Amino acid sequence: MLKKSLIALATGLALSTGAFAQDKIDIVFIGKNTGNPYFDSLTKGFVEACQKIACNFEFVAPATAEATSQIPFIEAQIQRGVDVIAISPNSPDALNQVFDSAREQGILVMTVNGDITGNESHRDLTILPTDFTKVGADQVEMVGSLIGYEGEIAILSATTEAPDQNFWIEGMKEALKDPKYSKMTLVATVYGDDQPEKSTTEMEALLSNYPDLKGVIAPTTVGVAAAAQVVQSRGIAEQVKVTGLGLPSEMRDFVKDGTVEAFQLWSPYNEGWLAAHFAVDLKAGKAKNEVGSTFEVPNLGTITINEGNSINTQSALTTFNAQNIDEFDF
Amino acid sequence: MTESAPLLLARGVTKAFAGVTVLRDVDLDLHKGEIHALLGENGAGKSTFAKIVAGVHRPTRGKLSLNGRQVDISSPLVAQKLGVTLIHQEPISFPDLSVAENLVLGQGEQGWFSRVPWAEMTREARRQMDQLGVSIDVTKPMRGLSIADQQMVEIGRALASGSRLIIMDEPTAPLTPKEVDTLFGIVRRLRGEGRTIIFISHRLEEVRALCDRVTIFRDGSKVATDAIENLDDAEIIRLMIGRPLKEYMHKHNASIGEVALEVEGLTLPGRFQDVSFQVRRGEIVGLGGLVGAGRTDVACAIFGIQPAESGSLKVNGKTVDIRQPDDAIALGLAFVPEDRAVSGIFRTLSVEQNITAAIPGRIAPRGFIRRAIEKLLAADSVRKLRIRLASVNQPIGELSGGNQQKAILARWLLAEPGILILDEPTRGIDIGVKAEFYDIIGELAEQGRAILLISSELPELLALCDRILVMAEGRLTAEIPRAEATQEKVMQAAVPRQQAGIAA
Amino acid sequence: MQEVTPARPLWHVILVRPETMTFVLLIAAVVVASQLSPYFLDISYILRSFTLSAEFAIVALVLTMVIIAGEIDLSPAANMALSACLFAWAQASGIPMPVAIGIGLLAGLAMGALNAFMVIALQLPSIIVTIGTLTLFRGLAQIIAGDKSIRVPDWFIGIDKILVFGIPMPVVIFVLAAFVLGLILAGTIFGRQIYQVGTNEVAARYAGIRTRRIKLVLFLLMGLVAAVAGMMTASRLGSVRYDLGLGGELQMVLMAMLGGTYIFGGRGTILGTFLAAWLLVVVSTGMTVANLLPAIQLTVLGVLLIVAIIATNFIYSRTQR
Amino acid sequence: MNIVRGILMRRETGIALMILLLCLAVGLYKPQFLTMNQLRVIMLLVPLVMIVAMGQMLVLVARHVDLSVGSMLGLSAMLTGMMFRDLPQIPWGVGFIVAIGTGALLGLANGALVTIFKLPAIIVTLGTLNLYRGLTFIVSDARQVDRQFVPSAVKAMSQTSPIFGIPWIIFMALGVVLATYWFTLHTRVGRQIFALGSNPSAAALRGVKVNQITLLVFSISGALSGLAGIMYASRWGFVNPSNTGAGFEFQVIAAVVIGGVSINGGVGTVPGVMLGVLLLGCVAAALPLLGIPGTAQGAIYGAIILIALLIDRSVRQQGIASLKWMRA
Repeated sequence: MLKKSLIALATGLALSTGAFAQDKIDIVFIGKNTGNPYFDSLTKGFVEACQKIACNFEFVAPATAEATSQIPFIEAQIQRGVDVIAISPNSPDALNQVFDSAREQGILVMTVNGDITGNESHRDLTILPTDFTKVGADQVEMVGSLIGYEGEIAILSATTEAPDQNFWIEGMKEALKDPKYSKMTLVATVYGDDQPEKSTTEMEALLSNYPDLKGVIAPTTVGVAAAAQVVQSRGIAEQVKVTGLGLPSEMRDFVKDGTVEAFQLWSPYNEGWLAAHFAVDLKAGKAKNEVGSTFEVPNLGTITINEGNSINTQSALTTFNAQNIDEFDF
Repeated sequence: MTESAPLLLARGVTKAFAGVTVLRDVDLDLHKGEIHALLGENGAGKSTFAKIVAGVHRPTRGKLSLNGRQVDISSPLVAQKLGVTLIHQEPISFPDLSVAENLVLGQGEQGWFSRVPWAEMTREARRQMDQLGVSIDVTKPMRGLSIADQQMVEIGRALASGSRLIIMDEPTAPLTPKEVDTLFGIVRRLRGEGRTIIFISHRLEEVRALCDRVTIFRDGSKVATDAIENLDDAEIIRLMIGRPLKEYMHKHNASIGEVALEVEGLTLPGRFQDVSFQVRRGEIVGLGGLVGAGRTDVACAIFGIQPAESGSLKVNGKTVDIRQPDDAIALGLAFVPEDRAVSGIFRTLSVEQNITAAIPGRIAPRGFIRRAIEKLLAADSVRKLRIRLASVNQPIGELSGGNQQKAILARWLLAEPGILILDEPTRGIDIGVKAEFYDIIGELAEQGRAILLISSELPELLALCDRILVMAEGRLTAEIPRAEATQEKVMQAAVPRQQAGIAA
Repeated sequence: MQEVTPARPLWHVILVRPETMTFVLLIAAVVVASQLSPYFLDISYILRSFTLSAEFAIVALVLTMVIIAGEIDLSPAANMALSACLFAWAQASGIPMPVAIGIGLLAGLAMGALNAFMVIALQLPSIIVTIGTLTLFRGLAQIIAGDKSIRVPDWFIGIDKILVFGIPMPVVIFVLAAFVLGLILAGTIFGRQIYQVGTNEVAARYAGIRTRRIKLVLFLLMGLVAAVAGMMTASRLGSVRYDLGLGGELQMVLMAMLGGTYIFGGRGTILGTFLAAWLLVVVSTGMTVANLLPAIQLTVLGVLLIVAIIATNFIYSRTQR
Repeated sequence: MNIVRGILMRRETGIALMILLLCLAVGLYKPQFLTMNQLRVIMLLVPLVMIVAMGQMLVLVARHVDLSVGSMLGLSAMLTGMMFRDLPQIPWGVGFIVAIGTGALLGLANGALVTIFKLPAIIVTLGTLNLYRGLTFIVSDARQVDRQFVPSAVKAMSQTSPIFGIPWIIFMALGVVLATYWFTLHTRVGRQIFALGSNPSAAALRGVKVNQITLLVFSISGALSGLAGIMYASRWGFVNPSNTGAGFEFQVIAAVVIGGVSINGGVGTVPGVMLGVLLLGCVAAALPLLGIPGTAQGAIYGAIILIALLIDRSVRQQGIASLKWMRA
């Protein structure tokens, strides 16, 4: 017994005498829900950053992505007295109150990978994977290049009220006004609620309702996989081109068998990496949370804080295709 | 009748439930090819004995031998394998399965996944039904068959499993006379095939018409076994009752007053029709008849549990409309129901709560329960009715049947009813407690209450009542003043006549 | 010849009951939770955490009464969502606030009445009926609100920020509700009759108790209280979405079961559910603040439910034959 | 008496008629609903529900209910998927053994809790619904098994087969339906399930081994959920700890109840359940085609359950207090 506690004491001393241990800040990332493969990669970014710089990191997430399920987790982190809460919010407004109490305790609240649109005043900063204003145009260009800039296209989205999705869809509609795309018509926007079953039936209905459909944009990881699967199962990869935002790990098969030629995404890893670095720099006084100020992040270079206290990890989407997909392990 | 080696030999069979002995040292021999009646009052032990033979209960002590071999009938399944089948009054069946399946289920010991031979099964079932001389479509589900037909299926099942001993527990009670005739014909034929039938009934004339020998039970013991022709009715009744009625039943002399309850043309289609009678203060009116004649239905209608569709009720001369039991209670009615466990007690609740259940207004004047008042009322009742218990806070389920019944009676006496309906108040109660009940009922009448007593026990009716009403097939068939009442008269009115249906 | 079963000794009556089990578990949970995380043992934190479950806990009190009466209602969480959605939708479309609140409460009552109608008038089993209405109510909420969240006015927000002697308002309401309902169940004739109906409905009817009316009142109360709880949730969150209170029925049933309410009716107390609500909050808060996987929480809740019923059945079979 | 049989007949023809009417109505408005392609969509939509519904039917006939089917499906699928991922050299056929075996064991556990502790199935399976889901998270470390790890042979089963290119999973569902049909009508134990549900106390008196049969029906329900689990992996190509099988119980119970299985036990037919599943499949396929938002689906399922209950009541006219049903 005594021996054990001595060892514990010794290891404790060893740890605390390590470099700057007392300055380490505590970061917690709260995902939308557990079992969501997207966050595996994002979390890895945090973990690897904290192995290099002065932070302790933990990942928690509720079992379901229901609006209020994150509240107890935020309350618990407040109680634990962490320094930074990074969160992918499940609701644009249900978390306002609890965010406020966290910030009252001096906790830095960052939304990561999605913002609380319309309630920005309740968080300190948001870290977005890419410049959301460009996503719509990029996706339209992608599908255009696949279908030869001619024919009917449709959008398979997540839920009707998902703010990011709707922002991108607006961007797509805006981009389609470009004369370059004048021969392309957007015939429908449908919603699969980010459920594989529903996304599949919606995709099937699209194909039935619009027999001349040439391309489908599914800017959601669940939707793009479901759409690809429908196309694969019907054997119509030549007629209907599916693209969108997807995870390489989920899309690898479809790219390899030719069902999907190309799709896009950003690097979730970099979101975590960047979030951790910003938090540590801010607490160390090396960065300021002010619009226009800049700071340096290894591997990513100089990062600028944009309008509305938001940071983008990369300026444009990464395109994945048969040539490069094996280079990505998320 | 040929004397042969006995089929069944019972020696010293004894059964106790929770320390109460209900069957004591019964010796009985049953011959092959005889119809043997078991007679006795309710609770005399005849059904318990039958259930032991059929493997439903296991004897506490005693031995059974079948065909000279000692057997341990540990379950109905074992009984069936030994060739013993019990046919219940309301046959236990599977309403959703076909007649044919009901016939074969539980027979044979094939593997779980062995095939069900539908064609063969149906053919066999048809053959059996034909043999019994009944026409039932064996592919139809049991649900919807008449009770008589269901009994036939049960008998068919007994035959199919090769039963040598068939026990029928009051099979005729729910049957029409015509169906009874059919049943008797079949039973006689079974006897002709060398099978033995135990016939339990309380109808002497049926026993006389059908049976070869009788065994009479009283208070858990066998008192006699003899050929039916050696006993006359009076002797049988004497043996069943064991002592003169007067010994424990006496009619108190209450003064009979105004009409308290008047029933006029009460009708509930399918249950009872055009029932009219009066009960006066201080009067005990008996309501006799066979089980299923509609007596309980009439009581339920008066009390508002299932109101009648037409007819009128007058309480103390005023026409009333009773839609709910609490309407009835407000008018000073009380109803002690027949089946204590189902419709009387709150098993897990305290005796106190059980006693005060019908008088919410008195124990809780403003909605809040006054514990002191409640305790006082309960304790008072316990003392008055001599309810034996350890504490009024005990769950009532821990009390003996008689004391539970007293508690239910206490519940209603607290409501201070002017009119009391008692439905089989002494069923399943020890003989000693029964006598107490008779005293109580007499006292209640003396206090000027009107009492309607429903009972299947003729001696009880004859001894206690000022008048006896008799029902048969939902109609009132007789009203007999005390002076003229005899068992025969009551029974005559109670047995349904074939023409009764036509006359209507 | 007549044997009298001896009464149980007083200590036995007082101690051998499911509430004791709940209380012991509560103490144990507090001890374990404070071992799991040094941050746990802080009254204001526990109170704040309780606030998050307070709405369910309030409904669970009424559910306890429904179960004691021999029925069950699995729809209140969906009822909370639908009535809150109706309320929020009404006020968002310009209907004056008091009217909107009235609409929400009326909707709750109507949902209770629908359950009551199917169970009492049509004699359908409440468990299946309320599984159906649970799906229906939440589905209707989804139709009304889509999946956008509807904001409520600022002055309506923050019921959990109102402190009474340092205790958040929802907790105060829960404690008061427990007190009032406990008094009704244990001290009034209405409460007494709930037990009697649940113990033996037929006998209750024969004893002149209006069994249908009691059940009707309970289902209506359930609907009304669920609507109130839905609005409390709306005030706490500041917005309403169709998934408000999703899965809450399990927590409510769990609170009732853990508190020793007998699933077949006739037995149970408000005190038990009161203790169980705290137990549940301590268990889940303890695990959350220790950053345990939510998976473990699901598992623990499932195990707790089964263990609670087994233990309750065992205790009742020992004490009341 | 021809009545009961007649009504049962009407029940199945009734559902068939409803399907027909629905298809015609939708087809009039959207002719593409009546194409081979759409048939394929529906046929690919229903197999999982169909298989699980067969098990649920047996459980309901025996007077119980199994709410944990979705979680059993999820856990079986997860274990199978993890085996595919972590032990890629194992032949894919083993996946079926693992999935069905896991499901059967989980179902057996449900049955054991019900029989040993005499607990109501509805509460037990409400508990295991959460318990099994939690276990799924724990064993998987809350991580999804991705598409690339599911053997292509398994995935191909949802796409094609040598027989007219009709996907294998449709044949599997058909096989389970036929097997259940044969099992319920032509085996002794199958009939005993009906006897047990029809009158439990009489069943015990007639030598029906009540406990064993209860264990059996729950195990079958579990095993079929397990089979549906690996089919989920085949159909969707991945297994997710939180999504896979979540909420499945409502679809299954809705389908079974509308298929004419009585919640009071003893009554139910395989063709009825099959039609019930098909009806729900048609509704699910028709909604997006008509442009009705998916959000309406929940309300429609709820309404369907309630309507089926009303039909059930008017067919049987049995005033059974709710808890009697649970107590049995």
